[in-house]
Amino acid sequence: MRADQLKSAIKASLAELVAYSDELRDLDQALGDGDLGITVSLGAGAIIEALDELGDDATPSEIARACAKAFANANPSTMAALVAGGLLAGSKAWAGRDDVDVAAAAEFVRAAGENISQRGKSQLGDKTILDAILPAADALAAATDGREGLAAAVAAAERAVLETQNLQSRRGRASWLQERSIGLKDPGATAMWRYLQSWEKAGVLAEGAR
Amino acid sequence: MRADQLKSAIKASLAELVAYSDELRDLDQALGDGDLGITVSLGAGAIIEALDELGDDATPSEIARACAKAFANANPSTMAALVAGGLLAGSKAWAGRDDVDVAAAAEFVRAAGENISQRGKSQLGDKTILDAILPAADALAAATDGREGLAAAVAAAERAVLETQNLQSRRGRASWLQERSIGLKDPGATAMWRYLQSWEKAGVLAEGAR
Amino acid sequence: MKKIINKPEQFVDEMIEGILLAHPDKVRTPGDDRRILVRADAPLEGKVGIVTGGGSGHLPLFKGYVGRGLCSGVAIGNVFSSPSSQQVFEATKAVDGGAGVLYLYGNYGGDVFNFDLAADLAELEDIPTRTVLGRDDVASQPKERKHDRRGVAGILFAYKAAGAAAERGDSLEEVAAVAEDVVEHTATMGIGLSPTILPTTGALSFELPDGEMEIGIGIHGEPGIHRGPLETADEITDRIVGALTEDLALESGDRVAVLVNGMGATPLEELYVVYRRVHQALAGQDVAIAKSYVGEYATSLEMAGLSISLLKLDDARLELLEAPAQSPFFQES
Amino acid sequence: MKKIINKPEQFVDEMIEGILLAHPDKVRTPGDDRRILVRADAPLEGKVGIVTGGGSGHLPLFKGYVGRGLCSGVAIGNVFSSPSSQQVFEATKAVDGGAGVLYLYGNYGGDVFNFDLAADLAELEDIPTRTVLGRDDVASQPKERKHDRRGVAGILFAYKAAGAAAERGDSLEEVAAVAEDVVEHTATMGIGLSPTILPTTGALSFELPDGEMEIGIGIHGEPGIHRGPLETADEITDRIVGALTEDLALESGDRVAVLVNGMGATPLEELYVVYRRVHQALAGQDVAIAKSYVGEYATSLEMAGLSISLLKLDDARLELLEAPAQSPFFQES
Ligand SMILES: Nc1ncnc2c1ncn2[C@@H]1O[C@H](COP(=O)(O)OP(=O)(O)O)[C@@H](O)[C@H]1O
Ligand SMILES: Nc1ncnc2c1ncn2[C@@H]1O[C@H](COP(=O)(O)OP(=O)(O)O)[C@@H](O)[C@H]1O
Ligand SMILES: [Mg+2]
Ligand SMILES: [Mg+2]
Ligand SMILES: [Mg+2]
Ligand SMILES: [Mg+2]
Repeated sequence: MRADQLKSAIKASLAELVAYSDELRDLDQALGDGDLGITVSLGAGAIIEALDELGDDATPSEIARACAKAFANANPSTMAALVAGGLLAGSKAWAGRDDVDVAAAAEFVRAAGENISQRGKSQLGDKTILDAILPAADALAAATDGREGLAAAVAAAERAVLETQNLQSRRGRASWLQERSIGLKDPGATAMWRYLQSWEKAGVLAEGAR
Repeated sequence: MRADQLKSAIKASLAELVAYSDELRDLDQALGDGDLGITVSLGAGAIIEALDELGDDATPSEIARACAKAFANANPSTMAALVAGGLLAGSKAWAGRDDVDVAAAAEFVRAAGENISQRGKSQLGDKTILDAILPAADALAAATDGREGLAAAVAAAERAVLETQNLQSRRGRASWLQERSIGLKDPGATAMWRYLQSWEKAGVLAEGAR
Repeated sequence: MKKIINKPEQFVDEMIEGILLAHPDKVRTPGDDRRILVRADAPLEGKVGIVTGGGSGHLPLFKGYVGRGLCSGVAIGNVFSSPSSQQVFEATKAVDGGAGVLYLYGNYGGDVFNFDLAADLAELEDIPTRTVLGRDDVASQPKERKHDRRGVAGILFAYKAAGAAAERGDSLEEVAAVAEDVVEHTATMGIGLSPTILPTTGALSFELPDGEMEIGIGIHGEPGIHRGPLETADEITDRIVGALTEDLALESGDRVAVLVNGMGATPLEELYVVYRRVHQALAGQDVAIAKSYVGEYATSLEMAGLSISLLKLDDARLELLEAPAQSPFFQES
Repeated sequence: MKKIINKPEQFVDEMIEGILLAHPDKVRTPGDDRRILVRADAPLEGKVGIVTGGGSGHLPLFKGYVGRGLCSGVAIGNVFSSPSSQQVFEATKAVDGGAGVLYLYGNYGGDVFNFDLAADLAELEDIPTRTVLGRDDVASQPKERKHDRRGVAGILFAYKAAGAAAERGDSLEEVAAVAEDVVEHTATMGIGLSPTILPTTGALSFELPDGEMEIGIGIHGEPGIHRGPLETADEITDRIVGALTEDLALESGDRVAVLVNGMGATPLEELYVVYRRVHQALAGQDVAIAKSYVGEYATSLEMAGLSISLLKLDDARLELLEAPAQSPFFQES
């Protein structure tokens, strides 16, 4: 996928993502403060706007960096800062690239996950977005084809999200609920899952895309 | 009635008055802030205590002055200040007396009423304690015998109290209710009526007392 | 009853005890009665004393305004009840520095009768007194009956100005004139959104259906002039500022002091939202704000609501507002 | 929703506009973004800047502590939400006087991640930063996990001390050490009686049956350590003071600073009733109060409740607390 294709694909997928913002708001209302829906919808809008303003010659790394900046400022929050930091880390992993494939995507998601884990002092099983990111990175890494990789990542993230229902939140606002957090899906993890689904829905990966 | 008899009579009547404090509280709750019950019960107690401490040689005027002081400080409020001022005015009217009769009582009540009217900038019909005081003073003035005078004063005060139900409060906290004050008895006027009744109940006037 | 208290009957005394423990260098009780507080340095020889007082439940009113450049003493009643004449009289004696004492408090029956009785007692001891009543609540009476209006938050301006006048050595007549002049040029209107719970009885100070507001409400929950569905901050502010500017007959080019006062439960954030609109509304009439106060200056326990007060300024009034003052609850430097 | 506001989405910006209109001589916005406020005289050449920040809804926290002898700047988030890293970074640039910038704010995930990102941005522009987190809420974590505690009202002590250190010209390392030292010796516990209503959603910050209290509640309504029937002021105070003195390991002869802080709807009267008991309880352990604050210093909109904070004092800490300071919301002189 070339840089310009990447840009269109991100925009198309974010347009899909917005449809999930009510779900994310409700999940975050139950476990936190309910702003995740707004963070995601304002964040998506801000990224789309930023990408529109980006020159045609922007590299994949520059595109990711623009996404990071836009998302960080759209609706300041935990998710805004962690995801923005993750996108920045991913953009560094893409330095020098002109196009990206499923292996590059795996690299990107892994770098983002590691950055979030480090900044958030969070680990797999803490019931955070990380629980969806790391399995998705694994699934992408195991794939050779873009579509197949995406499908595997969506499936892995979905499993992870369902699994968070059995977990107690150990990070962020949700952790204040202690045992009462058990039984509910983690909003951040759900956001990651829904974002991967949005790529599928947008149908932006050409058949056989690597 | 000699000074020592007056002292006992006041104490006995105040002991009766306390039984009305719940009624007064409820009336003041409806039209004001509900503290009149406390003002009357604490005030009665304070007067009884003050009279107990008063020397046996106290004149009627000194007795009235002691009542004023005790009532003023027991539970500070409109009623405490107005009644205390009225009692002081009454005590002045009794200056030089060694004993009191129904004419003296009329004089006392009239002086008290005038003082309250002046201090309170209130007039007959403003739906205040004055509405009961002035008719009671008139009734006492028209009588030649203590018991008869008291009975007439009680009856006059009762009529006045019932009449206040048709009036709108023009003074004090109750006036804030404006038209909504119509239909309710004035608490202060009721207190005056109940106090006169307490003299009857205590049975402190000897047959044929002047 | 969502109150952090002990026995309701002890509420006022325990609160005063807390104030005395927290500010021993600033206020003291002159005698045995804790219901009387005076400036730690009272009496000030040769200076006019200022005694205020009223019911509890309005902190920082009244006791909060005892200090340098403010009142000299206060007599403290039970919640929403007047102090006794004896207490006012004791405060009077404790602050009299030989130049007489001004009684400056809000126009409420119980307070008036007790202060008047105290004035009689003071006269017997040759302490001259003058009385000026805060009566700034424009919703409590129409302009024709201005003198019967209740006193609410706007008395802050009178405290500040009279206190400064007393501090600079004005005579009793002069201090009283300053207070009267400020009261004359002060107008306040409040809005209530939820009632106060009286600690002793647990009764509500007034009833208001959810989602309604009462404009013109008094500081004890006295009924106002308009009850209706809750409006926006801007609509409410425009209503109130409109009424106040009309009452004070403000004209283009005038200067005012503004007090946006929280009644208790309303967050400071909302007071600033309202202040912003007051500024805009006055600017629209070419009236300048030369001095502003935003915060809780006269409360009604946990009532939700606020009031806006305006003082029409001239140079003399502004100078007095800007003079230094210091109490545990109020500072100007 | 008993709120005097306009569009909920405009609430924070209108409030800031009000602050800027009311205090133009004390605070300003360095650029176009109203969510950043700095001291009117920032940057101070050669002096360490202090940037704080966090969600709105806590006035006077955080923006109220920007001023002389306090913080230099603040980045302001939505109600109970963090500011962005960009806003923190803008504040950093605006207050940097060449001696570096201390980030001093409460330990909440969203804030931490955004301030950390801002620190990265500052590093790119060669502005050295240090971070000290307020983490005084003893109910949020046991002593073994002290470093994960949330920050609440006790951050006032750290602002005051670090601000005084910066004002006297301490280096970044020194100012950070002062702040860390004060945080280390501060402990707070709160009690909540009624929730906050979030302006945007109308949702309650927590649920509490009538007549119940939650001891250890957080500043956004985070659950505490004990829920039960409402107790008396003295019982509540004894519980909290007991927990705090144990946490700080106070001993006979120690000195402390005390902050009795109202959360919003609780009347000032009740805070003084509680202060009185704090004084008694500490006196009973032979612990002296060398400095006290009673009032609203860190609120949670219209939540009913209060918190008590203790800072264990030594001469150095006390001196810094007593140094002059001035903001629109806080004065020490
Ligand atoms: N320390 C952390 N590390 C990783 N993810 C976290 C952490 N804390 C919170 N999260 C994620 O952030 C999500 C909530 O994001 P958001 O609503 O923006 O938080 P807030 O409103 O508290 O700022 C959670 O569902 C969780 O997935
Ligand atoms: N100006 C006045 N003149 C005469 N009587 C008055 C006046 N104002 C109030 N009262 C009387 O006082 C009564 C209420 O007394 P009280 O409960 O002590 O008042 P408050 O609680 O308002 O101080 C009223 O029922 C009325 O009879
Ligand atoms: Mg959230
Ligand atoms: Mg009454
Ligand atoms: Mg009363
Ligand atoms: Mg949030």
